[in-house]
Amino acid sequence: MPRIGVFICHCGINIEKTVDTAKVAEAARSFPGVVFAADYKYMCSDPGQNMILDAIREYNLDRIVVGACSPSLHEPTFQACVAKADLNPYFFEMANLREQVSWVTHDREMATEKAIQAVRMAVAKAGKSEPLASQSLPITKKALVIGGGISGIQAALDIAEAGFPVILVEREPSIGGRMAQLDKTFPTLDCSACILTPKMVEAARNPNITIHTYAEVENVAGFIGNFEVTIRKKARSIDMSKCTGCGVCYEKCPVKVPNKFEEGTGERKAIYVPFPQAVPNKPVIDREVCLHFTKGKCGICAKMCPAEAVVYNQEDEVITEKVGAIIVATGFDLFDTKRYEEYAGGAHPDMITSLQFERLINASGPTQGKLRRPSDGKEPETIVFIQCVGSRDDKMGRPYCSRICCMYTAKQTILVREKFPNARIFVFFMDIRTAGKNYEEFCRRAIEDYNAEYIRGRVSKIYPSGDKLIVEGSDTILGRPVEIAADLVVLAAGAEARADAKDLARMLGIQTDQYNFFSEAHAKLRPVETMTGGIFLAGACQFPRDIPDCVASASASAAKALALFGKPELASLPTVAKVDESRCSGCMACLSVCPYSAVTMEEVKNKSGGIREVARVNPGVCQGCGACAAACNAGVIDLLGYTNEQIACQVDAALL
Amino acid sequence: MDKSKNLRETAKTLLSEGAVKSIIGYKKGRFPFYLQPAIIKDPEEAASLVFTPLSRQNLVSFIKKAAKPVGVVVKGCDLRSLVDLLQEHQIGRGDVRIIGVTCAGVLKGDALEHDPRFKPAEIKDVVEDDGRIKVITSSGEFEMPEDSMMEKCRSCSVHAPYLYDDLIGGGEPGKAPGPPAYPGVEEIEKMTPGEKRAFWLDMFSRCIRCNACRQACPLCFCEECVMDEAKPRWVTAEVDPVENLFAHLIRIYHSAGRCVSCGECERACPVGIPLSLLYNKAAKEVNELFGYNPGVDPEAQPAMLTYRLEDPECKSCLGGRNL
Amino acid sequence: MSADNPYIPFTAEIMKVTDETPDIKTFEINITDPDWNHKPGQFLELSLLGAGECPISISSAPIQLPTLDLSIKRAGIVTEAVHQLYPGEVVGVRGPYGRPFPMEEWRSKNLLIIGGGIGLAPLRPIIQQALCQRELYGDLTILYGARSPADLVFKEELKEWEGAPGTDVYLTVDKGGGEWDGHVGFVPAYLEELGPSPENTVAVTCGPPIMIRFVLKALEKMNFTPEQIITTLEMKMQCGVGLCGRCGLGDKYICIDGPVFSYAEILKLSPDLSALK
Amino acid sequence: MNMKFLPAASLKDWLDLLRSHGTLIAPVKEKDGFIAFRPDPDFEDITLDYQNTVRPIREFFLPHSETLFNFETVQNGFDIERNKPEEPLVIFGVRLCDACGLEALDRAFSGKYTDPYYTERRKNALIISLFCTEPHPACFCEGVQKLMTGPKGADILLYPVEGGFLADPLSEKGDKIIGESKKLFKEPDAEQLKAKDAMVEKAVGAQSCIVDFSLLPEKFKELPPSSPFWREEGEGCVSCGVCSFLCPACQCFSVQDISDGKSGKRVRCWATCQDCRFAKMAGGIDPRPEKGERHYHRLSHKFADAPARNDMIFCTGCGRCIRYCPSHHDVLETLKKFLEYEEVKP
Amino acid sequence: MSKAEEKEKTENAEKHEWEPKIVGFLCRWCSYAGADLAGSSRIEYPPNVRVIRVPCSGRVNPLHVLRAFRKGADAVLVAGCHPGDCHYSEGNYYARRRLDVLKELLEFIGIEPERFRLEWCSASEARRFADVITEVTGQVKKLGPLNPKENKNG
Repeated sequence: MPRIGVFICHCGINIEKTVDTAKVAEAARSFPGVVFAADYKYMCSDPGQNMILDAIREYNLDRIVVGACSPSLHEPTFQACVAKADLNPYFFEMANLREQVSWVTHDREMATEKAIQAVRMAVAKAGKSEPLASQSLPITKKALVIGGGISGIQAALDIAEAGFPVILVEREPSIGGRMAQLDKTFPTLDCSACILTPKMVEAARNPNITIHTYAEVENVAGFIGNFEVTIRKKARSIDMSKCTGCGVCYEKCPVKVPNKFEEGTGERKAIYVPFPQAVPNKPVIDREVCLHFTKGKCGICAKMCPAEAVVYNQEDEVITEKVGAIIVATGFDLFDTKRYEEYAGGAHPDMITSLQFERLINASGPTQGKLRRPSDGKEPETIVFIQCVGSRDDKMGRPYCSRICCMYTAKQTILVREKFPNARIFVFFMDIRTAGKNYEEFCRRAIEDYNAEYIRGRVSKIYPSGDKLIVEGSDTILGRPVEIAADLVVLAAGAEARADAKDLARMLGIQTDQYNFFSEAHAKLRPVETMTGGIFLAGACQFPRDIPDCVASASASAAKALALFGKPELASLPTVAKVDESRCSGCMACLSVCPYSAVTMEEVKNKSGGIREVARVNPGVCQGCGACAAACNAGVIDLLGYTNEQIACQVDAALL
Repeated sequence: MDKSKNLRETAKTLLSEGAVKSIIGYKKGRFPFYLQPAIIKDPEEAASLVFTPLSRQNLVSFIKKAAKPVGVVVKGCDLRSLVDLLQEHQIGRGDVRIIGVTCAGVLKGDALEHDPRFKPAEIKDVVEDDGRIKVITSSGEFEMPEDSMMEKCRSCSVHAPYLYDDLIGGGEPGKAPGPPAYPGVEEIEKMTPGEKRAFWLDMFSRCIRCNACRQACPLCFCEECVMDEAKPRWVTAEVDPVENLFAHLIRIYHSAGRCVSCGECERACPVGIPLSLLYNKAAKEVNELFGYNPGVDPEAQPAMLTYRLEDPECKSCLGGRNL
Repeated sequence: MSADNPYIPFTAEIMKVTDETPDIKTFEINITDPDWNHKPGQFLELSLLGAGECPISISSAPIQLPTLDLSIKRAGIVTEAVHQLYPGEVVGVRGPYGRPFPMEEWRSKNLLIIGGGIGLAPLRPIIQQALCQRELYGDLTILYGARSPADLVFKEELKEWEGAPGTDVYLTVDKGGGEWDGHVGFVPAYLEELGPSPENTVAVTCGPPIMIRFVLKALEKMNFTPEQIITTLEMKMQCGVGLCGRCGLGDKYICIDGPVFSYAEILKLSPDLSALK
Repeated sequence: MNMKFLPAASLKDWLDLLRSHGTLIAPVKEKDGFIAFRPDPDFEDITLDYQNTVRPIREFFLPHSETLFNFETVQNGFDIERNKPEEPLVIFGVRLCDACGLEALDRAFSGKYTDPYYTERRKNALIISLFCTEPHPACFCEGVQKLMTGPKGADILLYPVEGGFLADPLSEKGDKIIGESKKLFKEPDAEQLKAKDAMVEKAVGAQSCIVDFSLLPEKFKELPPSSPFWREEGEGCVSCGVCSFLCPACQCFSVQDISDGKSGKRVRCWATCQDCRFAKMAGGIDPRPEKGERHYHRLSHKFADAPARNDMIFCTGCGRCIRYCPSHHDVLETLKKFLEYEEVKP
Repeated sequence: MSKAEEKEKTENAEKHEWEPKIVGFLCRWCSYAGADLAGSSRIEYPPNVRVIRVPCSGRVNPLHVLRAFRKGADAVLVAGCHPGDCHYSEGNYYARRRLDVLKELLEFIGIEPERFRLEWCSASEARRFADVITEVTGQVKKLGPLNPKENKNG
């Protein structure tokens, strides 16, 4: 019989409050195989861990069960602890008595009963555990960064500087992302382009960084240290090696369409660079609107190009790259303010989003930085900023705070004031959230020095009247309705997950939260890792972040990737599938359901000398999902750590 | 055309020309009302082969151990289990010579013993005559009624095999069959849960766990059955109705997407448990839920080893709906 | 033991566990029943309640009582469970069962003991008893082999036996390696190499079936008569008391009529030697 | 001991009397026509219209599975508790072959050691046989055991005759039982006795036996399991073991512990030598991997070893192994061929 | 009080005291994490579920579900990631096929459909997890014990 030790944690009062831990330990003493059981205030603490080590020595324990918090929290802690006593880490089992018992049950008697049951199941599983070991796997010391915004650029630069190659994939024709669209940055009012452009250039110049713009990741296979990614480089219709970036082509191009980079406030040509500082600063042909592609005529750009760089028949290029780590930095989308129908039916030329505002006030924007009413080009005299549009609004399914709007609105009021000393600037807000270094001071300056009039309250309605927009709201501090006739209304649109974030998550095998932002492995302790090994998160794809936070998280994820690259090799997952070849009949059911192609068929000799085919698992490739174990009718392929026998014993113990 | 004669000639040629090393067919024994499997290797032995309305047994069960290449005599229904073995890589197409036989139906196991018109001892021979089954006895010839045939024969859509190397009995080659009729399943479905439990526990109180159902099953090819496994012990040695029922459920689940409703299990069961109902239920659900009809296309993936994104959600479960 | 019910085991405490090889352990158990008396060659039924029961040959001579040794190779459910036991834990026991080695008949004869792997376990009581009553027997020759040096059982005792009076010990392994400087080769081949004389000698052999078959051939070649060759058919038994019907060998049951048989008897019971399969 | 006549009208009364001797077990026809021995049936449900049941009565003495003892792990040991003794059994309507099977099992279970479970049930049971007037063509009980003319294993044998049954007490116990209910029984008349003799004669004539069983033990020694005869013989077998599960004279069992880790029971259940795992040993060595070798084992056990060891062929000629075999393997055909087989020495 | 009333009362009392046993196989990436989140969010739900953590709903061998019923579970829940969200990309699709069929078989032998649930529940759906447990517990309480061991009709 195994000699099992059981340790029940009080977790301060977190468990003890509703679970009679002493009674659980007492009950555990009667479970088959248990030779020692105790309870203690904090099992995860040093004294708690020492208690386990002492008991292992004193009672010759060979299996350890701890009833404490969720294994997702402290399983690694205790596995490391038992390893210190030369026990295989997989001789450790954990019963979740906090998240799944004490915190969800108020009745002490019932909670204690449920805890006893949970420990009984863990003991039953531990009794059937076998020592598991990893295998060494090579690591491809090359990273993939998805997204070429400030986060992606920063992560790529950090990794490249450490000496490892990086592939940076950006789906737009240029890297730069959201930050490139901004005019100034809070709280220092630096010019956004002035601080971003050097980084973009640095990324382009770094020999360790390969940038694929106008490209998308199409498939991701493999696993930590050994991913294989497929990247589709969309046809740019430009021979990048010939193009000098002179710009003749887009000067001469006759087609004009709204520029996505300008958030629709300006126009571009069918052949274009999205913005002057673009990296690479070479154009791309938008085949959807280009006359050559839509009507089969024109061809001016090709004729005009002195370098003969325009290649109409260029095709998409699909490349595969082997990488060891992936950093996801795909950023955010802006909330679609049209959903607020009470705001002028959702759209009005003089009601713009905060990002459109950035473009309109930017010196290199469509108006060369002259802020004018889009409807008639008039200088605005009364400007209303409305915060929390698509943030903190349950109705819109966006109950969260977008975190950046308070600050950029304050910045925008300052920018307006600098241009129009006499304008009236109103800001409707719910709360002002300015937690950040020098943030509060910055905001006070907007109010006190720049005379932005902040009104606490929601705007209930906006409607046009003459050439004005009437903003109806209420001042909840003074408790009275407010009505403002505005020349320009700026909606502080919230940030939301990219529309296609879910698709990417599926491709990568990572999780998303209820708003489709990518989920971190642990909200506090593993904030830049995902649950999938080797895939890290940077920037606003995880949750709305401002620039310094994005850069910090990008560097953090780079550090995680570098930590991986710092290892000589990788330990494979010990909990993989295993075949009992002597009983395998070679029906290939396992092979059919394996998502990783980890199963192959091998010929073996029968006892009688004949040849037959049996399944074999590559433990380096297997990710331990167990689909094969459930598909095998004969129970020949099993999942270590979650064997048929272990689960059966848990079932039995659950029902005793 | 005399099928038996046709069959003997074909078998003799195949063996003497070395096209196959062995042939699995039917032969007569001491009793005119039973046929036995014949596994022959010598061309001379071909003379013992017959095909009659007593050719009930699904000979595909013997294929795995036979000397290859092997010729096997199959009815249209048996063929489907062979197709499944091809799908599940238990035999290569090149190793099997499919000797298909057109079949008008075979008799139920106890049809002759329970016929009030004659006694078993009086039976001299059982023959097929133009699609009808005739029993020749010492007291005369009797035509067997339709309900004396196996349940599957009465709704048969594969009288002629649709995949074969040799076709015995002539006629048009068969078409790939549609889903079978699953006789009797609906009656059980209409019962209340309590009635169902009572019905099955009553039936399985007869079970002696001889495993004849499993052993006779052409698709039970596992090296060691999961029911015999000790780690974990899925089925204990205790023979009681509930344990028996759950033991059978394991096989029934394992048959899902594979079972071709050949009825061998029920035929082999000495105590008359209506096992086909259970296997047909699994087959019916696989067909209704996933549109899969097993044992038709040798290239197809068995239903439980694949999926479609649009597979139906589990009936009573919430699926995506909020509470 | 319940007199009227041969299926009911009694408890015996494990006193000591010795690791013999990576998959063989020797368990010394304490038998409290004062009437217990076994002879070399007998076996008992070992129970681990919950795991099951299996026959295990007793690998110590009666002189060691009230404790006895069980050398157990990890092979099935029960033996695997037994391997997880520690001293102080209890097992179930019933027996002793089976026909013992006819050691009375062997007096003043030379004993040639040929063992392979775990097969030395049932032969050990013969050696122990012969060494204990040294004057009653002639020369004692022990030929023992295993797959590898690590797979040799009773390593310490093998050394002691080497030094015992009138005793020769020959060890061999199928595959050498490490510090092994002894003989390398299969037991039957080594046996032929050594070429012991059949004169006034009894050959007793136990080991893997394949080894036994070749040892028999070798002994025949060396002119041992079938009556001079004794083996013990350790396998196939289940209930141990001739009731479960499993260990039939001709009209005998191995468990009650054996497990010790002379080669002459085996030839009669199972002419094609399928008994040795 | 004298034969008595039991009028058909008195059968119910007699059975009611018998119920006081223990649990009455009699053949009952179920809804779907399946006939089986059932405990404590209503008289109306008892059927006499059956050739034989599919399952022989051995299951009442050696159940499919039974608990040998319960156990519980306690501090430093375990407690063992044996099941309590059961009610005595009165089994009515047992065919001669099944009764004879008990005779075989009696011998099998009392050798050097005695099986207490079987023996206890057997000792307490009363077996009332019913003569078989129309044997199935596959039956050969007369050929192998001379049962029609020399029944064994039962306490009382009933011959169905016009208007009732002739009750032949085969054992003292049977005689005593008949004596206890004298009022119900009458002296038989000559006509009835004559009818009985004619019935026996007719039944004997209906059976055919094509094998001289006395030649078998020698032949089994001559033609070992490794012979090609057996290899070919086994080819059409599906290894299900219906032949042994339904055999009235098969004794083999397996033992298994069923436990929750703390307490449990040791259970034994029927086992069949046709199962490839039957003889498989820990470590995977299989002495009988081929189906033919297993056939040899089964048949030599029944027709050669049992006569040597237990002085009786362990086959009662019930024909079940022929009738219910999925391949309709015919044991007599096999044995006949076996006796005729000459091995061609290469 | 009439006898019938008395009987009803004791039956009610028994029913009230009876707590169903529910075995829950939870995918560690989603539902198990969702259950953890329910804990962190202090969402109370009935204590009847006994959780077995599995790497994926595709790991759940239908034989384990059968075993649970055989051993006395009154209901079994398998919870995995929403279609498309499987950590291993397709395990839940296989689970859906397998358990769909199993459910039908269970129903065919008389195990009510309410007693076997396959649910999709993500790591963020703590509330949903609690609601599912609450609902199953309620439904099964209404049905009463299954206990195929002793009760033919119960």
